[in-house]
Amino acid sequence: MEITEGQNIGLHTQELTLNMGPQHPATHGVLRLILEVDGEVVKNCIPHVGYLHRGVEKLAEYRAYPSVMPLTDRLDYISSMVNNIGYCIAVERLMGIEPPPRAKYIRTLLSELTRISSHLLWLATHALDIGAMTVFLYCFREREWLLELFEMLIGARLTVSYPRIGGVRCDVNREFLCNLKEFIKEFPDRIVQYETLIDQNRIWLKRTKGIGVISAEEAVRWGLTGATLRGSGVNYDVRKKMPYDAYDEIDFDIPLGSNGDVYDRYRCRMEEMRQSVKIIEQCLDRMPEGPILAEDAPDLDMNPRGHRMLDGEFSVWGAGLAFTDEFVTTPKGELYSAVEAPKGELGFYIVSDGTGRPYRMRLRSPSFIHASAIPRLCKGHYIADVIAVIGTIDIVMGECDR
Amino acid sequence: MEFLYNLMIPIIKVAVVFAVTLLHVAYATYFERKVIGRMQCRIGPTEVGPYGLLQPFADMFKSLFKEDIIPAKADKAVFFIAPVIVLAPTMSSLSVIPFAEGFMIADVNVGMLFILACASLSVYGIILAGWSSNSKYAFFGGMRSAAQVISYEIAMGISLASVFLMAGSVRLDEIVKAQYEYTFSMYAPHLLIGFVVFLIAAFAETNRTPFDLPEAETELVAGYLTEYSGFRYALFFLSEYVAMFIMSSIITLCFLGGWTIPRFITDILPFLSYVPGILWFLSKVYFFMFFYYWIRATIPRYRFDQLMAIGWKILIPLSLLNLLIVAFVKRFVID
Amino acid sequence: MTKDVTEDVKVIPGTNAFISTIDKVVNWGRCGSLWPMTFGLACCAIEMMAAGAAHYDLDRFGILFRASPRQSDVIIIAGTVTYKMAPVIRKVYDQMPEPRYVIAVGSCACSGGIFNTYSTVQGVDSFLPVDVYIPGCPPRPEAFFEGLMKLQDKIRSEEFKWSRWR
Amino acid sequence: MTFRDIAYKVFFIEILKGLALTLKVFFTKPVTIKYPHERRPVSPGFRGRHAMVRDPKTGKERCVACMKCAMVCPSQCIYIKYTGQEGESRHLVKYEIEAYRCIYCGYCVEVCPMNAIVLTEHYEYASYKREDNYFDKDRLLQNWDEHVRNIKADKYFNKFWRPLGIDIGRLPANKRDAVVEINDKRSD
Repeated sequence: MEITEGQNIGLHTQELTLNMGPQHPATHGVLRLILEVDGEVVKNCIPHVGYLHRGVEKLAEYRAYPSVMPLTDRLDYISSMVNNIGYCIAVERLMGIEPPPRAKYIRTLLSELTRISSHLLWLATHALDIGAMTVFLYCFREREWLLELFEMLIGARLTVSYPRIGGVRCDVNREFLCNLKEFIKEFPDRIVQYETLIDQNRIWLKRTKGIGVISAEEAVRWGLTGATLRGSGVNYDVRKKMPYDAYDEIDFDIPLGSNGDVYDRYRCRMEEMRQSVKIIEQCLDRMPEGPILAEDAPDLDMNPRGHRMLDGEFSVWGAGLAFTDEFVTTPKGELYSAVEAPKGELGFYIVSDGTGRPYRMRLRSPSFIHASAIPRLCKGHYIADVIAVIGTIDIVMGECDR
Repeated sequence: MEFLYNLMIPIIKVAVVFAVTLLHVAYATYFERKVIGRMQCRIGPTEVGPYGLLQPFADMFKSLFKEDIIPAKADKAVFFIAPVIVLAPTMSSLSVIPFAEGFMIADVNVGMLFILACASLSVYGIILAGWSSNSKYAFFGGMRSAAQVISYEIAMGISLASVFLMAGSVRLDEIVKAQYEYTFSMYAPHLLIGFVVFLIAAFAETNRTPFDLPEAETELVAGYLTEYSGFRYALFFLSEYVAMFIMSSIITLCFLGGWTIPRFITDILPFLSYVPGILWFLSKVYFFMFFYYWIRATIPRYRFDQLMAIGWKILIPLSLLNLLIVAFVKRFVID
Repeated sequence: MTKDVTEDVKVIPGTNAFISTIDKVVNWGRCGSLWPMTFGLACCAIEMMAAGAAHYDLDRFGILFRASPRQSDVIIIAGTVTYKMAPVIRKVYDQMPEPRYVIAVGSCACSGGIFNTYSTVQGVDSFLPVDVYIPGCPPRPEAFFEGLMKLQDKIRSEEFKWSRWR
Repeated sequence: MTFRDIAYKVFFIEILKGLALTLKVFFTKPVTIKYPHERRPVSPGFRGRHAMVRDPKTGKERCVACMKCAMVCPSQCIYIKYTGQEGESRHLVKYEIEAYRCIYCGYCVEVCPMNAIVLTEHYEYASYKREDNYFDKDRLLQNWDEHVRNIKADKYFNKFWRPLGIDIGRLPANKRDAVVEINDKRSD
């Protein structure tokens, strides 16, 4: 994109500094961008993060392994199930627990359901930012259905805390499965509805094609993952490269883009939703019978052998004192384990000092890394394109700031 | 006595027109929320009054009794007067619109030009509102609006010029009467290009989706309205809906035959000719209002530079082409 | 015209009926068009969006989300408030015109919730006058509605809250 | 650019398709649930307001002050005080839950060996004051009574007391028989 320099024609112009966010309807929470604009063209962009920094990593150090899970719910609150699963897988690998096959299939199924719900929310807000307000409502219509499914399963709509270390909390019931089957039968038609509204629409194409272009090599260098990377044509998906749960037994494709612009990433995510439906169908067909929790899985109170009474008056703030040798401990060591969250590669790096609590938990959150690429993606574009760029990288501040 | 009569008739007309329009504006918001709600699988206002019918009044009372904030660094005088500058020309252009045969407040012989002039005046209010707020977002909104209205007014004027050419007059009632001679008693099929160009320009002129850039909520927070609160905000809101009403009226009058209905319909169903013309007029206007909402519910928003490109590179050449064709046909075919 | 009630207090007869009528009309208007601000912080904002979406439809109550604080009546604190964010929220609240209301949604906004850390404000009531607290993590959209209806009840019982700034 | 593309461009085909879809939806039934008048049924096991189970036999709470719930609670919102020395039975003095700090993860329900605490399906309890939803023991029991009043059946079962599919041998004795009789209690 050509930008005419003010100095070239002998006029003295000054760039305007525009503060976008943290309270701005299009910054998806509390992202703050400082834009330097020349007219409407963005010359420079500085993202400011940390408005939702809640100290999750620090909090995790004060909680037993199972009690960390509700914290991971609130990282990427749109796809809390995947965060839970990612955390559980990390702890299982640390403890050397192998979840039973049924639990694996249930987790795979729910990961994909979560992926659909996350992508629906992404599409809803992305389309709303670009101005198609009806897509927002249609997406939420289907998302509500999904949340109803989650509620049926676990009793919460958003922050599920469903998986457990070594399995899942409770089995899928028949009501859930019936509703799910109905959903996946209906859902591809609904995707067609969204596409009717925006896919070929000339305004949508004009707003998304050629915006926020990033080449494959550069995308890899920036550390982008997920659909944001695959839109540039890089075939990298944790589900294929480092299979976890039941993904290695399931047949699915990774949709790839070619231009690396907003439109390609949009197409990638739309196709991913279709692939998710395919994965869910396979999971439903192949789901084996059996237990849902591993034999050696620790209980919530990290106590496999019975309960140790505590003396006297008990103050909850000293809860950490309760963990002694009698409780389940983890082997010393450190571990990195990643899952393919809807936003990208979500990694958990856990250092264990041999007690019942993580010594250090570090998160590799895709949103944070994607947020750092915003200036690269929107430099030289218009203010309106900044909105499209924020939408396309699908940023969630809870995960970005942790 | 005759003096009194001459005085009373316009006053009654003004009262009727303003009552109708203000009620219309109140219910246009309700209608919009209902229509868009239904298009989005929901139902819109239902709880305030029966079927939500008192919703506009609740909004009105609320904004009347809200605190009126003037930002500390705003240009106070301009900030005060900007909503009036927007509203006054818009309301006064109502006076030349013929709602039915002979039913107009002021029978001026340059009716259409008066409306165009008023429409260009009210954009000053928007610019001033954006500038005086001393907020960057409001400033962007005002600038966008200025550029947008100015560039789309050209296309709009040229496409209307073809109507004037066909009708041989700029009096709105004569334009309607001239249309009645044609097959469908409207210009829309004959001046299709002009009609489409005018329709698109009308969307831009009233700052509606897909050209709602001056107040694009997800880009500029609320555009030029960002700093306005309470009653002053309501005035802007009011003028936006009046402007929509006026644009729909112009489309109805200039392209769809105003208060008349096609002659072949009255030939088949003769009793329809007893229906008062104002009903036909209003039903056509409301169809266009519906169309405004329908479009808003369906399509995304253009970017600023794309909007300007469409205005200058597509609409103006198209309207010029339309004018040329009409002039040619008028000169060599019709005459 | 005036009538002495005690030594200092004078009352104009009949005004009470007048004022209470105005109160009723104004409060009715405010209840019927509570415009919240489009202001999401964290998880609860997603449920707030769900409450505005087709299945629940806040528009039924005349509730429209406005992006600018100048045009909104109620600020919904939906999500975790950090010490970095708190001044921003306070500023946004200060920009709203009177009468303004605050709803704290969810555990984080009400009390800090699970995030009892160095960076999180333990309840927005430490710097904002909260009108209604909605529990839940996040609350269901229905609970959200119930909170809004509680706020409407509160507004309905307000007196004389229209004269101070006009 | 093919002929089809040009036709799409000139005649606004894709926009007309979109308009047709929105018009179609305009004439279909909206999905809205009119909340105060009609409610979507809450799934059994929804994690809502806390309650302490009132034992139908004794009319008191079941809690034995084992402290497990306070220990696993991720947001540390449960405050317990008890008397009783090592080796003898404990007596619960204080049991408080700060509902505004709770995150409704349901860990306390799952870990409780006595099925004493439960998250009911009740979710409408917004309040004007923060103190209103600071539940002490009596309030928690009262919550239970309120919850039970609306239940038609004789027995109450919360699905997190005994999660489906988990081997019954893993559970403490009380949790294996997870159903609570609620009929007796109604007489008082």
